Amino acid sequence: MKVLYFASLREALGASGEEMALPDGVGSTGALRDHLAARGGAWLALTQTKNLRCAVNQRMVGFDAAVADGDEVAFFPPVTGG
Amino acid sequence: MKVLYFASLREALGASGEEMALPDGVGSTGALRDHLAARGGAWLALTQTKNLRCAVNQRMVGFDAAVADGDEVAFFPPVTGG
Amino acid sequence: MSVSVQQADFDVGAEIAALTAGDAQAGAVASFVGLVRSDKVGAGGPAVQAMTLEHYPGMTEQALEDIVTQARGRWDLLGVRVIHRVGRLLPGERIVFVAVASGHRHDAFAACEFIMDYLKTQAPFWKNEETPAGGRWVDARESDAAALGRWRREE
Amino acid sequence: MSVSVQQADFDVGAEIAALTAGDAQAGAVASFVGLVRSDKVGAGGPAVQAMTLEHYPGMTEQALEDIVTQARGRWDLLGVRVIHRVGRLLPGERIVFVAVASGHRHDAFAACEFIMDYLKTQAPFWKNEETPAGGRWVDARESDAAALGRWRREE
Repeated sequence: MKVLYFASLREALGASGEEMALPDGVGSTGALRDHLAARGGAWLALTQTKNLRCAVNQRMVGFDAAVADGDEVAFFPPVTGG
Repeated sequence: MKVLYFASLREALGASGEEMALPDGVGSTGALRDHLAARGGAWLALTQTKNLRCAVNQRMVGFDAAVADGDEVAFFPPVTGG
Repeated sequence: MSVSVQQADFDVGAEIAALTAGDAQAGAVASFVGLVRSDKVGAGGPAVQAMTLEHYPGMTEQALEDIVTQARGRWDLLGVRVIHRVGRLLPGERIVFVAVASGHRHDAFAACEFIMDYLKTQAPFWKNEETPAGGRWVDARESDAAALGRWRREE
Repeated sequence: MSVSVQQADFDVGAEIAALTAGDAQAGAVASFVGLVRSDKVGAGGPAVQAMTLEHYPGMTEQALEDIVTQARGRWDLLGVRVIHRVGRLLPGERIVFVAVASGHRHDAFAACEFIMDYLKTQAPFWKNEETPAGGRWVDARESDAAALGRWRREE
Protein backbone atom coordinates (compact mmCIF):
# COMPACT_ATOMS: atom_id res chain seq x y z
CA MET A 1 0.00 0.00 0.00
CA LYS A 2 0.94 3.64 -0.38
CA VAL A 3 0.86 6.06 2.56
CA LEU A 4 1.07 9.82 1.96
CA TYR A 5 1.73 12.78 4.27
CA PHE A 6 0.95 16.42 3.53
CA ALA A 7 1.70 19.95 4.71
CA SER A 8 2.87 20.39 8.32
CA LEU A 9 2.72 16.63 8.88
CA ARG A 10 4.96 16.03 5.85
CA GLU A 11 7.42 18.57 7.24
CA ALA A 12 7.34 17.03 10.73
CA LEU A 13 7.94 13.53 9.36
CA GLY A 14 10.49 14.63 6.81
CA ALA A 15 8.73 12.39 4.30
CA SER A 16 5.97 12.87 1.74
CA GLY A 17 5.04 9.19 1.73
CA GLU A 18 6.16 5.60 1.63
CA GLU A 19 5.33 2.24 0.10
CA MET A 20 4.62 -0.43 2.69
CA ALA A 21 2.82 -3.72 3.18
CA LEU A 22 -0.33 -3.51 5.28
CA PRO A 23 0.97 -4.31 8.80
CA ASP A 24 -0.42 -7.39 10.54
CA GLY A 25 -3.47 -6.63 12.66
CA VAL A 26 -4.08 -3.21 11.04
CA GLY A 27 -7.58 -2.96 9.55
CA SER A 28 -8.53 0.71 9.90
CA THR A 29 -7.10 4.15 9.24
CA GLY A 30 -6.94 4.72 13.00
CA ALA A 31 -4.99 1.50 13.57
CA LEU A 32 -2.58 2.44 10.76
CA ARG A 33 -2.04 5.89 12.30
CA ASP A 34 -1.30 4.30 15.70
CA HIS A 35 1.01 1.71 14.11
CA LEU A 36 3.05 4.47 12.42
CA ALA A 37 3.11 6.67 15.54
CA ALA A 38 4.51 3.69 17.49
CA ARG A 39 7.75 4.20 15.53
CA GLY A 40 8.30 7.04 18.01
CA GLY A 41 10.32 10.24 17.55
CA ALA A 42 9.01 12.43 14.72
CA TRP A 43 6.29 9.84 14.04
CA LEU A 44 4.48 10.90 17.19
CA ALA A 45 3.27 13.83 15.06
CA LEU A 46 0.64 11.40 13.74
CA THR A 47 -1.06 11.29 17.11
CA GLN A 48 -0.10 14.81 18.20
CA THR A 49 -1.37 16.78 15.18
CA LYS A 50 -4.55 18.56 16.21
CA ASN A 51 -7.60 17.36 14.25
CA LEU A 52 -5.57 15.05 12.00
CA ARG A 53 -7.51 14.05 8.87
CA CYS A 54 -7.17 11.01 6.65
CA ALA A 55 -8.24 9.78 3.22
CA VAL A 56 -8.45 6.33 1.66
CA ASN A 57 -8.14 6.13 -2.10
CA GLN A 58 -8.47 9.93 -2.32
CA ARG A 59 -11.73 10.21 -0.34
CA MET A 60 -11.75 11.84 3.09
CA VAL A 61 -12.86 9.29 5.70
CA GLY A 62 -12.90 8.84 9.48
CA PHE A 63 -10.38 6.91 11.59
CA ASP A 64 -12.75 3.93 11.73
CA ALA A 65 -12.57 3.47 7.93
CA ALA A 66 -11.32 0.12 6.63
CA VAL A 67 -7.92 -0.11 4.92
CA ALA A 68 -6.71 -2.98 2.74
CA ASP A 69 -3.40 -3.74 1.08
CA GLY A 70 -3.21 -1.85 -2.19
CA ASP A 71 -5.07 1.17 -0.82
CA GLU A 72 -3.68 4.68 -1.00
CA VAL A 73 -3.96 6.17 2.49
CA ALA A 74 -3.16 9.79 3.27
CA PHE A 75 -2.75 11.63 6.57
CA PHE A 76 -2.83 15.41 6.80
CA PRO A 77 -3.77 18.37 9.00
CA PRO A 78 -7.12 20.16 8.47
CA VAL A 79 -7.26 21.70 5.01
CA THR A 80 -6.81 25.45 4.54
CA GLY A 81 -7.42 26.15 0.87
CA GLY A 82 -9.80 28.59 -0.73
CA MET B 1 -44.82 71.12 -8.13
CA LYS B 2 -43.70 68.45 -10.58
CA VAL B 3 -45.52 65.12 -10.91
CA LEU B 4 -43.90 62.21 -12.81
CA TYR B 5 -45.27 58.93 -14.17
CA PHE B 6 -43.22 55.89 -15.15
CA ALA B 7 -43.42 52.62 -17.05
CA SER B 8 -46.90 51.07 -17.54
CA LEU B 9 -48.51 54.01 -15.70
CA ARG B 10 -46.78 56.48 -18.05
CA GLU B 11 -48.10 54.50 -21.01
CA ALA B 12 -51.64 54.31 -19.57
CA LEU B 13 -51.72 58.06 -18.90
CA GLY B 14 -50.00 58.96 -22.16
CA ALA B 15 -47.86 61.39 -20.17
CA SER B 16 -44.49 61.22 -18.46
CA GLY B 17 -45.28 64.06 -16.09
CA GLU B 18 -46.69 67.52 -15.60
CA GLU B 19 -46.09 70.79 -13.77
CA MET B 20 -48.96 71.74 -11.50
CA ALA B 21 -49.80 73.79 -8.45
CA LEU B 22 -50.50 71.77 -5.31
CA PRO B 23 -54.30 71.38 -5.42
CA ASP B 24 -56.32 72.84 -2.55
CA GLY B 25 -56.87 70.37 0.25
CA VAL B 26 -54.18 67.95 -0.97
CA GLY B 27 -51.55 67.31 1.72
CA SER B 28 -50.40 63.73 1.11
CA THR B 29 -49.25 61.50 -1.73
CA GLY B 30 -52.47 59.48 -1.33
CA ALA B 31 -54.63 62.59 -1.61
CA LEU B 32 -52.71 63.71 -4.70
CA ARG B 33 -53.20 60.28 -6.31
CA ASP B 34 -56.95 60.46 -5.61
CA HIS B 35 -57.15 64.03 -6.89
CA LEU B 36 -55.51 63.01 -10.18
CA ALA B 37 -57.63 59.87 -10.51
CA ALA B 38 -60.75 62.02 -10.12
CA ARG B 39 -59.99 63.43 -13.59
CA GLY B 40 -61.52 60.12 -14.77
CA GLY B 41 -60.82 58.18 -17.98
CA ALA B 42 -57.18 57.09 -18.31
CA TRP B 43 -56.41 58.76 -14.97
CA LEU B 44 -58.27 55.97 -13.17
CA ALA B 45 -55.05 53.99 -13.76
CA LEU B 46 -53.70 55.81 -10.69
CA THR B 47 -56.14 53.97 -8.44
CA GLN B 48 -56.32 50.80 -10.55
CA THR B 49 -52.59 49.99 -10.86
CA LYS B 50 -51.83 47.06 -8.59
CA ASN B 51 -49.43 47.96 -5.78
CA LEU B 52 -48.86 51.51 -7.07
CA ARG B 53 -45.74 53.07 -5.58
CA CYS B 54 -44.82 56.71 -5.05
CA ALA B 55 -41.78 58.85 -4.29
CA VAL B 56 -41.41 62.39 -2.96
CA ASN B 57 -38.23 64.23 -3.94
CA GLN B 58 -36.75 60.96 -5.27
CA ARG B 59 -37.27 58.91 -2.10
CA MET B 60 -39.80 56.09 -2.08
CA VAL B 61 -42.53 56.81 0.50
CA GLY B 62 -46.00 55.61 1.49
CA PHE B 63 -49.33 57.15 0.51
CA ASP B 64 -49.54 58.92 3.87
CA ALA B 65 -46.39 60.94 3.14
CA ALA B 66 -46.70 64.73 3.16
CA VAL B 67 -46.46 66.70 -0.10
CA ALA B 68 -45.86 70.43 -0.41
CA ASP B 69 -45.77 72.80 -3.36
CA GLY B 70 -42.32 72.61 -4.98
CA ASP B 71 -41.98 68.89 -4.31
CA GLU B 72 -41.21 66.38 -7.05
CA VAL B 73 -43.76 63.57 -6.72
CA ALA B 74 -43.60 60.39 -8.78
CA PHE B 75 -46.11 57.58 -9.24
CA PHE B 76 -45.10 54.21 -10.71
CA PRO B 77 -45.81 50.47 -10.67
CA PRO B 78 -43.62 48.14 -8.56
CA VAL B 79 -40.03 48.22 -9.78
CA THR B 80 -38.62 45.35 -11.86
CA GLY B 81 -34.91 46.09 -12.35
CA GLY B 82 -31.92 43.91 -11.60
CA MET C 1 -17.51 55.99 -8.07
CA SER C 2 -19.31 53.03 -6.57
CA VAL C 3 -22.61 53.34 -8.47
CA SER C 4 -23.19 53.75 -12.22
CA VAL C 5 -26.39 53.83 -14.26
CA GLN C 6 -25.49 53.64 -17.93
CA GLN C 7 -26.47 52.40 -21.39
CA ALA C 8 -23.01 50.99 -22.08
CA ASP C 9 -21.81 47.50 -21.26
CA PHE C 10 -18.97 47.05 -18.76
CA ASP C 11 -15.90 44.85 -18.22
CA VAL C 12 -16.70 42.40 -15.40
CA GLY C 13 -13.12 41.20 -14.94
CA ALA C 14 -11.70 44.72 -14.81
CA GLU C 15 -14.37 45.87 -12.35
CA ILE C 16 -13.71 42.95 -10.00
CA ALA C 17 -9.95 43.48 -10.18
CA ALA C 18 -10.23 47.24 -9.60
CA LEU C 19 -12.23 46.66 -6.42
CA THR C 20 -9.27 45.13 -4.57
CA ALA C 21 -6.30 46.70 -6.37
CA GLY C 22 -3.62 47.57 -3.82
CA ASP C 23 -5.74 46.60 -0.80
CA ALA C 24 -3.72 44.22 1.39
CA GLN C 25 -6.77 43.37 3.51
CA ALA C 26 -8.98 42.27 0.62
CA GLY C 27 -9.30 38.51 0.72
CA ALA C 28 -12.71 38.05 -0.87
CA VAL C 29 -14.80 39.45 -3.71
CA ALA C 30 -18.36 38.21 -4.20
CA SER C 31 -20.07 39.38 -7.35
CA PHE C 32 -23.25 39.02 -9.33
CA VAL C 33 -24.13 39.47 -12.99
CA GLY C 34 -27.77 39.60 -14.11
CA LEU C 35 -28.48 38.84 -17.78
CA VAL C 36 -31.39 39.27 -20.19
CA ARG C 37 -33.10 35.89 -20.52
CA SER C 38 -34.86 35.10 -23.76
CA ASP C 39 -37.21 32.42 -22.39
CA LYS C 40 -39.21 34.58 -20.06
CA VAL C 41 -42.70 34.51 -21.51
CA GLY C 42 -44.62 31.50 -20.06
CA ALA C 43 -44.83 28.00 -21.57
CA GLY C 44 -45.58 28.10 -25.27
CA GLY C 45 -45.49 31.88 -25.27
CA PRO C 46 -43.36 34.06 -27.51
CA ALA C 47 -39.62 34.39 -26.89
CA VAL C 48 -38.26 37.70 -25.69
CA GLN C 49 -36.47 39.46 -28.55
CA ALA C 50 -35.21 42.42 -26.56
CA MET C 51 -35.76 44.25 -23.30
CA THR C 52 -35.90 47.97 -22.60
CA LEU C 53 -34.96 49.22 -19.17
CA GLU C 54 -36.71 52.43 -18.15
CA HIS C 55 -35.58 54.25 -15.01
CA TYR C 56 -36.15 57.40 -12.97
CA PRO C 57 -33.05 59.51 -13.58
CA GLY C 58 -31.73 61.11 -10.41
CA MET C 59 -33.70 58.90 -8.07
CA THR C 60 -32.04 55.77 -9.47
CA GLU C 61 -28.53 56.75 -8.48
CA GLN C 62 -29.71 57.96 -5.07
CA ALA C 63 -31.60 54.72 -4.38
CA LEU C 64 -28.54 52.65 -5.32
CA GLU C 65 -26.25 54.79 -3.15
CA ASP C 66 -28.69 54.36 -0.23
CA ILE C 67 -28.61 50.58 -0.67
CA VAL C 68 -24.80 50.55 -0.72
CA THR C 69 -24.73 52.72 2.42
CA GLN C 70 -27.05 50.28 4.19
CA ALA C 71 -24.83 47.36 3.22
CA ARG C 72 -21.71 49.15 4.48
CA GLY C 73 -23.49 49.73 7.78
CA ARG C 74 -24.28 46.05 8.23
CA TRP C 75 -21.04 44.40 7.13
CA ASP C 76 -17.33 45.18 7.18
CA LEU C 77 -16.74 45.97 3.50
CA LEU C 78 -13.66 47.23 1.67
CA GLY C 79 -15.26 48.10 -1.65
CA VAL C 80 -18.62 48.01 -3.42
CA ARG C 81 -19.43 48.47 -7.10
CA VAL C 82 -22.92 48.59 -8.62
CA ILE C 83 -23.58 49.02 -12.36
CA HIS C 84 -27.08 48.95 -13.83
CA ARG C 85 -27.69 49.36 -17.53
CA VAL C 86 -30.68 51.19 -19.04
CA GLY C 87 -32.11 51.36 -22.55
CA ARG C 88 -32.58 48.52 -25.03
CA LEU C 89 -30.75 45.23 -24.38
CA LEU C 90 -30.69 41.94 -26.27
CA PRO C 91 -30.97 38.41 -24.85
CA GLY C 92 -27.71 37.35 -23.19
CA GLU C 93 -26.63 40.92 -22.54
CA ARG C 94 -25.62 42.00 -19.04
CA ILE C 95 -28.19 44.10 -17.16
CA VAL C 96 -26.76 44.50 -13.68
CA PHE C 97 -23.47 43.96 -11.86
CA VAL C 98 -22.81 44.03 -8.12
CA ALA C 99 -19.41 43.28 -6.59
CA VAL C 100 -18.39 43.49 -2.95
CA ALA C 101 -14.87 43.19 -1.53
CA SER C 102 -14.25 42.27 2.07
CA GLY C 103 -11.67 40.65 4.30
CA HIS C 104 -13.72 37.49 4.55
CA ARG C 105 -16.11 35.70 2.25
CA HIS C 106 -19.25 35.64 4.37
CA ASP C 107 -19.46 39.43 4.60
CA ALA C 108 -18.85 39.67 0.85
CA PHE C 109 -21.52 37.10 -0.06
CA ALA C 110 -24.12 38.47 2.36
CA ALA C 111 -23.65 42.08 1.30
CA CYS C 112 -23.74 41.20 -2.41
CA GLU C 113 -27.01 39.29 -2.06
CA PHE C 114 -28.47 42.01 0.21
CA ILE C 115 -27.69 44.69 -2.40
CA MET C 116 -29.32 42.63 -5.16
CA ASP C 117 -32.42 41.94 -3.04
CA TYR C 118 -32.82 45.62 -2.18
CA LEU C 119 -32.10 46.76 -5.73
CA LYS C 120 -34.81 44.43 -7.04
CA THR C 121 -37.50 46.07 -4.91
CA GLN C 122 -36.21 49.58 -4.12
CA ALA C 123 -34.41 50.93 -7.19
CA PRO C 124 -36.67 52.60 -9.80
CA PHE C 125 -36.07 50.47 -12.89
CA TRP C 126 -38.79 48.91 -15.05
CA LYS C 127 -38.39 46.23 -17.71
CA ASN C 128 -40.38 46.15 -20.93
CA GLU C 129 -40.00 42.99 -23.00
CA GLU C 130 -40.30 42.96 -26.78
CA THR C 131 -41.91 39.81 -28.16
CA PRO C 132 -43.34 38.96 -31.60
CA ALA C 133 -46.75 39.62 -29.95
CA GLY C 134 -45.72 43.13 -28.85
CA GLY C 135 -44.26 44.79 -25.79
CA ARG C 136 -45.15 43.84 -22.24
CA TRP C 137 -44.15 45.25 -18.88
CA VAL C 138 -42.55 42.69 -16.62
CA ASP C 139 -44.54 42.05 -13.44
CA ALA C 140 -42.89 42.42 -10.06
CA ARG C 141 -42.21 39.06 -8.45
CA GLU C 142 -43.65 38.12 -5.06
CA SER C 143 -40.42 36.24 -4.37
CA ASP C 144 -38.46 39.50 -4.55
CA ALA C 145 -40.55 41.05 -1.79
CA ALA C 146 -40.11 37.86 0.23
CA ALA C 147 -36.33 38.00 -0.23
CA LEU C 148 -36.31 41.48 1.24
CA GLY C 149 -38.27 40.29 4.27
CA ARG C 150 -35.44 37.96 5.16
CA TRP C 151 -33.01 40.87 5.69
CA ARG C 152 -35.57 42.87 7.64
CA ARG C 153 -36.16 40.01 10.08
CA GLU C 154 -32.41 39.84 10.68
CA GLU C 155 -32.16 43.52 11.57
CA MET D 1 -14.31 21.30 -17.85
CA SER D 2 -15.89 22.59 -14.67
CA VAL D 3 -12.95 22.12 -12.26
CA SER D 4 -9.29 23.17 -12.70
CA VAL D 5 -6.34 22.98 -10.32
CA GLN D 6 -3.47 24.95 -11.78
CA GLN D 7 -0.46 27.15 -11.10
CA ALA D 8 -1.50 29.70 -13.71
CA ASP D 9 -3.72 32.70 -13.14
CA PHE D 10 -7.06 32.94 -14.95
CA ASP D 11 -9.30 35.53 -16.62
CA VAL D 12 -12.26 36.20 -14.30
CA GLY D 13 -14.30 38.13 -16.88
CA ALA D 14 -13.82 35.50 -19.58
CA GLU D 15 -14.71 32.68 -17.20
CA ILE D 16 -17.92 34.39 -16.08
CA ALA D 17 -18.92 35.17 -19.67
CA ALA D 18 -18.17 31.63 -20.88
CA LEU D 19 -20.47 30.18 -18.22
CA THR D 20 -23.61 31.62 -19.81
CA ALA D 21 -22.58 31.94 -23.46
CA GLY D 22 -25.50 30.95 -25.68
CA ASP D 23 -27.74 29.86 -22.80
CA ALA D 24 -31.10 31.60 -23.11
CA GLN D 25 -32.17 30.48 -19.63
CA ALA D 26 -29.19 31.95 -17.80
CA GLY D 27 -30.35 35.01 -15.91
CA ALA D 28 -27.87 35.03 -13.04
CA VAL D 29 -24.19 34.38 -12.36
CA ALA D 30 -22.89 34.55 -8.81
CA SER D 31 -19.14 34.34 -8.41
CA PHE D 32 -16.39 34.51 -5.85
CA VAL D 33 -12.71 35.38 -6.02
CA GLY D 34 -10.38 34.63 -3.09
CA LEU D 35 -7.13 36.59 -2.90
CA VAL D 36 -3.84 36.35 -1.01
CA ARG D 37 -4.01 38.84 1.87
CA SER D 38 -0.77 40.35 3.09
CA ASP D 39 -1.96 41.31 6.56
CA LYS D 40 -2.70 37.87 7.89
CA VAL D 41 -0.20 37.47 10.71
CA GLY D 42 -1.75 38.86 13.96
CA ALA D 43 -1.48 42.42 15.28
CA GLY D 44 2.10 43.66 15.18
CA GLY D 45 3.23 40.44 13.52
CA PRO D 46 5.19 40.16 10.30
CA ALA D 47 3.48 40.78 6.98
CA VAL D 48 2.95 37.88 4.60
CA GLN D 49 5.40 38.13 1.69
CA ALA D 50 4.10 35.15 -0.26
CA MET D 51 1.97 32.07 0.13
CA THR D 52 2.56 28.56 -1.16
CA LEU D 53 -0.44 26.34 -1.80
CA GLU D 54 0.27 22.62 -1.40
CA HIS D 55 -2.34 20.10 -2.53
CA TYR D 56 -2.98 16.39 -2.91
CA PRO D 57 -2.87 15.79 -6.68
CA GLY D 58 -5.62 13.50 -7.85
CA MET D 59 -7.71 13.81 -4.72
CA THR D 60 -8.01 17.55 -5.15
CA GLU D 61 -9.82 17.38 -8.48
CA GLN D 62 -12.04 14.57 -7.24
CA ALA D 63 -12.98 16.47 -4.07
CA LEU D 64 -13.87 19.56 -6.09
CA GLU D 65 -15.93 17.53 -8.59
CA ASP D 66 -17.78 15.93 -5.65
CA ILE D 67 -18.59 19.35 -4.21
CA VAL D 68 -19.90 20.57 -7.58
CA THR D 69 -22.03 17.43 -7.92
CA GLN D 70 -23.52 18.03 -4.47
CA ALA D 71 -24.35 21.64 -5.41
CA ARG D 72 -26.00 20.53 -8.67
CA GLY D 73 -28.11 18.09 -6.65
CA ARG D 74 -29.37 20.81 -4.32
CA TRP D 75 -30.05 23.67 -6.72
CA ASP D 76 -31.16 24.14 -10.30
CA LEU D 77 -27.88 25.19 -11.92
CA LEU D 78 -26.95 25.84 -15.55
CA GLY D 79 -23.18 25.98 -15.17
CA VAL D 80 -20.46 25.77 -12.53
CA ARG D 81 -16.78 26.69 -12.75
CA VAL D 82 -14.17 26.15 -10.03
CA ILE D 83 -10.51 27.13 -10.39
CA HIS D 84 -7.98 26.74 -7.58
CA ARG D 85 -4.37 27.76 -7.95
CA VAL D 86 -1.45 25.91 -6.39
CA GLY D 87 2.22 26.80 -5.91
CA ARG D 88 3.71 30.11 -4.79
CA LEU D 89 1.49 33.20 -4.91
CA LEU D 90 2.12 36.84 -3.98
CA PRO D 91 -0.13 39.17 -1.97
CA GLY D 92 -3.07 40.38 -4.05
CA GLU D 93 -2.92 37.38 -6.39
CA ARG D 94 -6.06 35.32 -7.01
CA ILE D 95 -6.16 31.94 -5.24
CA VAL D 96 -9.61 30.58 -5.95
CA PHE D 97 -12.55 31.28 -8.27
CA VAL D 98 -16.06 29.85 -8.12
CA ALA D 99 -18.83 30.90 -10.49
CA VAL D 100 -22.36 29.51 -10.73
CA ALA D 101 -24.93 30.25 -13.45
CA SER D 102 -28.61 29.72 -12.86
CA GLY D 103 -32.00 30.94 -14.00
CA HIS D 104 -32.47 32.91 -10.80
CA ARG D 105 -30.17 34.68 -8.41
CA HIS D 106 -30.96 32.87 -5.18
CA ASP D 107 -29.89 29.48 -6.54
CA ALA D 108 -26.73 31.03 -7.95
CA PHE D 109 -25.79 32.78 -4.69
CA ALA D 110 -26.59 29.80 -2.47
CA ALA D 111 -24.69 27.30 -4.63
CA CYS D 112 -21.66 29.59 -4.94
CA GLU D 113 -21.42 30.06 -1.17
CA PHE D 114 -22.07 26.35 -0.56
CA ILE D 115 -19.21 25.39 -2.90
CA MET D 116 -16.83 27.80 -1.17
CA ASP D 117 -17.84 26.56 2.30
CA TYR D 118 -17.32 22.93 1.28
CA LEU D 119 -14.09 23.66 -0.56
CA LYS D 120 -12.68 25.38 2.55
CA THR D 121 -13.13 22.25 4.68
CA GLN D 122 -13.19 19.33 2.23
CA ALA D 123 -10.69 20.01 -0.55
CA PRO D 124 -7.08 19.00 0.20
CA PHE D 125 -5.20 22.30 -0.06
CA TRP D 126 -2.84 23.70 2.56
CA LYS D 127 -1.45 27.22 2.78
CA ASN D 128 2.07 28.02 3.93
CA GLU D 129 2.79 31.71 4.49
CA GLU D 130 6.24 33.22 4.00
CA THR D 131 7.06 36.00 6.46
CA PRO D 132 10.33 37.71 7.38
CA ALA D 133 10.27 35.41 10.46
CA GLY D 134 10.04 32.28 8.31
CA GLY D 135 7.32 30.02 6.93
CA ARG D 136 4.19 29.10 8.84
CA TRP D 137 1.32 26.78 8.05
CA VAL D 138 -2.06 28.52 8.16
CA ASP D 139 -4.35 27.12 10.84
CA ALA D 140 -7.80 25.88 9.93
CA ARG D 141 -10.51 28.30 11.07
CA GLU D 142 -13.29 27.22 13.43
CA SER D 143 -15.61 29.53 11.50
CA ASP D 144 -15.14 27.43 8.36
CA ALA D 145 -16.36 24.30 10.12
CA ALA D 146 -19.29 26.32 11.49
CA ALA D 147 -20.16 27.55 7.99
CA LEU D 148 -20.39 23.96 6.81
CA GLY D 149 -22.75 23.10 9.66
CA ARG D 150 -25.27 25.59 8.31
CA TRP D 151 -25.69 23.63 5.06
CA ARG D 152 -25.91 20.31 6.88
CA ARG D 153 -28.74 21.55 9.08
CA GLU D 154 -30.63 22.61 5.95
CA GLU D 155 -30.37 19.16 4.39
